[in-house]
Amino acid sequence: MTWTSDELMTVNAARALAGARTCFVGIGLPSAAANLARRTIEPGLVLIYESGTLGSKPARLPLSIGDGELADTADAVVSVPEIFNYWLQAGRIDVGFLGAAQVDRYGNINTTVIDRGPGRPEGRLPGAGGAPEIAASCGKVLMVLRHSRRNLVERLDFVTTVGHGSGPGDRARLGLPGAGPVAVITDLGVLRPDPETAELVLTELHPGVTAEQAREATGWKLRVAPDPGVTRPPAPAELAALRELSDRGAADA
Amino acid sequence: MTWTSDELMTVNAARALAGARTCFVGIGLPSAAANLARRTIEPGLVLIYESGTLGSKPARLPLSIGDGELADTADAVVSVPEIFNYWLQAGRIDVGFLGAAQVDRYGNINTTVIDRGPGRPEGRLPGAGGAPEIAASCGKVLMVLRHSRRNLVERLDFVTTVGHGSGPGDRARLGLPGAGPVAVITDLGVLRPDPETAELVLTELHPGVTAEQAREATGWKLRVAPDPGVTRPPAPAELAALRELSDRGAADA
Amino acid sequence: MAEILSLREAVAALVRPGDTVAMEGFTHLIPFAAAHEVIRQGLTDLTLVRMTPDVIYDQLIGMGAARKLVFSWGGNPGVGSLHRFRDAVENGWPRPLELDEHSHAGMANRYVAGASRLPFAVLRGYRGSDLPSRSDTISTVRCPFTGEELAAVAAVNPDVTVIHAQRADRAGNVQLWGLVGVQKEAALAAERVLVTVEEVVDELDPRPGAIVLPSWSVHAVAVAPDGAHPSYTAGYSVRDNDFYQAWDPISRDRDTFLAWMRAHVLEAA
Amino acid sequence: MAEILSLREAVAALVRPGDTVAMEGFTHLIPFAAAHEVIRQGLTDLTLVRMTPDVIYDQLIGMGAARKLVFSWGGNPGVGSLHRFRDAVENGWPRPLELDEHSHAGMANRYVAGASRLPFAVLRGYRGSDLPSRSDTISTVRCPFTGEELAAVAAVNPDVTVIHAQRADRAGNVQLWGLVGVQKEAALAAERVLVTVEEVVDELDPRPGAIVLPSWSVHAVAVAPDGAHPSYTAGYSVRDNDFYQAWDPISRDRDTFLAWMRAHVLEAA
Repeated sequence: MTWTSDELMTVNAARALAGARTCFVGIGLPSAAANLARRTIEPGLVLIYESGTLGSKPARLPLSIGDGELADTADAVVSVPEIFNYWLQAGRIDVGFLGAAQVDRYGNINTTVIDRGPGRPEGRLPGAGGAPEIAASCGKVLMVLRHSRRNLVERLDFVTTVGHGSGPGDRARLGLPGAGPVAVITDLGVLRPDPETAELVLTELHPGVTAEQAREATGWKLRVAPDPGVTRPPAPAELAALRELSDRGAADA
Repeated sequence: MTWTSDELMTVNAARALAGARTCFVGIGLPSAAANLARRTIEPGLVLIYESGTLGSKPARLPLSIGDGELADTADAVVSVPEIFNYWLQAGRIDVGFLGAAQVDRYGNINTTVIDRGPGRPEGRLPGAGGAPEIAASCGKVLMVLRHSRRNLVERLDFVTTVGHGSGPGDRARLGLPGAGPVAVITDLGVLRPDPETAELVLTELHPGVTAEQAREATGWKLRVAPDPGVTRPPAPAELAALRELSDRGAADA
Repeated sequence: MAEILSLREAVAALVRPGDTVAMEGFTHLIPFAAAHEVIRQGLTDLTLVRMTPDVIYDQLIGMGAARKLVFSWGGNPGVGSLHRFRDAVENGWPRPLELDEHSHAGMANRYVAGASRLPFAVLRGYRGSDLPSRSDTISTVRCPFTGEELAAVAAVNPDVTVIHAQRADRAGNVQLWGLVGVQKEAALAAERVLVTVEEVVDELDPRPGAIVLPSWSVHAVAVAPDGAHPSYTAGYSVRDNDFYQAWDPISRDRDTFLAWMRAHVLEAA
Repeated sequence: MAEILSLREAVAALVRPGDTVAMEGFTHLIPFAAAHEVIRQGLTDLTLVRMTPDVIYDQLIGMGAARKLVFSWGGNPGVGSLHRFRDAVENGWPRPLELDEHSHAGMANRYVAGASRLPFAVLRGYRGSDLPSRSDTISTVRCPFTGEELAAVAAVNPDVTVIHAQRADRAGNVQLWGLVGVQKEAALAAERVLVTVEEVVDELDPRPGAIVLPSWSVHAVAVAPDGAHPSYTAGYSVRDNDFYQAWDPISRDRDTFLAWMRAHVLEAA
């Protein structure tokens, strides 16, 4: 069986949800991963979308966080203020799963503007959405994004969402209750914060990927764990479940 | 046709709702008056109860503000925080209709504690309930209570709810958006604030009641308007509607 | 995830002496059966929180279970006084009762802050009232945009919240409808949540006006049919207004009250 | 009380040049038909408020109706960029667009404060983010009980809020269900409220998950069948995900965009 690098990424992102009970799901890659986890490693996983659904069980991948199926299959639908105040801010949610445009070595995120150099206007990104408070309040944060120097940068042009700030102790100083980013899953491997420095370190590579490739695709001087693991290849059941989800989504879109 | 003094009071309290579109209804005498108004002078009157009902249309007088019929007949049922924050505090409600244990000459209300003299413990009243914010935020306030020196007092033992404070300008100074009490309907007549001093003045007497009786039954030196009006006797339709409401309530209770 | 337990087990597991306990239900869905179990288990030194203490807290107070009451309106709705509450406050019988007293708007917002895990809530309230002079949980804040001074109320976060609902499914998801009062906020403000239900069903088919508390926000569900009586459960029962009126003479006298509680609560179950 | 008007009359009566306008609907129930009527009536200099500008504001911005945007996430959900929004921000075409940018939690709470007629709301948000440096409507307050510093966001009170709902009755009571988003708050925060509906019915039979806005909280109701397309109306239509994907190439080029708007909006209706 063969697979794409995006499939590798999504399968590993889903695996990262093992043991989670509740997940606040960003749209796009995180939604694919969380839905796959519910079909494979964590069938009881409660999916929470910022559109106000608690316990969505969609049969296909939603295009937007407000697709009707998310509401129709939910245990409860609440208002948007309620989802942010009573459920997210209150610290009830185990994992926040985010995508990102720019991430720095401390897992901070920019989804606001890109500096395109002197004399040129800033490039506009979509904005914050739910991310600042998801990353603040969930028990921990997972991120999934494609590995490139554009995405993993030396310095953010704008801090939309705090990961580990400028290092250990920053979250506590800022009063951010959750543990912050614990893993960044890319199409090349997995980065995790060093427990001492909070800097993202390459701890695992996907099968067939080299540490050199990962270093090349990272905007900062990427540290690699002494003996980086190799992620398990996608199991046939994982791939089948992912393709079924995606096909349904695609057929519908 | 004959009537009781309580019936006189309630019929006149209902009449005071002429022209109102929405009424935040206290339980007991105010609820009887507001329900009677909806059956007589103001059929479109929207009744709002602090239990969270907007547009209740009960067929009988509810014993409590949470009787099931208030919800079953409402246009909308909302949570208790919502009724206070989005509907009352937001200033959407024309009239707040309150009962009271103690009222002073400026229409301030005590429903908290009674001073029973030195060496004796305070007498306990039920407490504030919704009254402080109802009196603050509704467009205007009506009160209905039985006329006695115990109820209409020289000095409150405790200010639970502000009417006109210590006189003109006090509401503005305190930042109370509504106009405050515009009439106190009792079983002897009607008191209204003097536009100059905000002091409650007897402006109307019920048929057969004398100004002397009202003065006797008031704890402060009651001023009487130069030529106090006499309220219209209850019309047969008013009495019939009131008795039907009460009978249904009584039969059910 | 909610465990489905007997009422006795649920109270034993979730309520501890000295706890701050909110039993909510605004006239509707008042969890009387659970309160009676709390009395039978002899739990005491409780701080009781409830917007409207109602007969349910009159009973707990009269039995000496409470050391403090946090509330906003303490009458027998449509009937008159709560005599056990008054006796405790005025005469310290059977023990003194400390009070923290608010308006409804203030209490509702204290629960909202609690459910949101914020330390306080803001409202335009208490202006000119003497209430703030008697409470440590009412203060002020100034709007950083307009300069307006507003009331601040401290969040309430009970150790346990107890509510009654129409039903739960076997996974412990809870559904309630009708007047939903402040129950969602009270439940989400608490460390532990106990829900008594009329019944456990296979599936919670959607109902107009219903709210659902997911199983993972609830700690125990116990079946207690008619568990809100003399309050009521929309769709299952009507408010027993006769009982509320009968409570007035029962509760007026200490011995009559104690005899009634012995016969109907302590020796029942 | 809500008047039942044609969409043309309703927009003419309630929306004025220079107004602050919120058209809400979180992915579901987005009031596209009303936005198109706003464009046809040539209303301009608007301050547009919306958590997710979505294609609806991409169209208004591209047609030059807006001078300012207040928002929290400006993408085409699941597809990519909003090209007209980007072109306005990056290149000032067809006119410069001022921004006031928040997180979703902040925007949701700004509406809550607006609906409550409080000047601000409190949340635990924006900590460590650069967002407050670009906004006058984000500040801090200190809890008077615990000393904790929290974020404060200014209330948003639109001149007009426009929402789409499933239906209204003849008295103008409005009923909506499914994802209810922030519509109640947006409506109650506004001076004037316009609701487009799929249909007017004799009676609003209760529906699971439905909220009702009483007639006296709404100013005009206009019938606009499929008025949320390409968004959707639960019970009446499904989201036109194909359209959202097709919007990407349509909106990428200024002339293609203008031609599309001419054909489908200006010359339609």
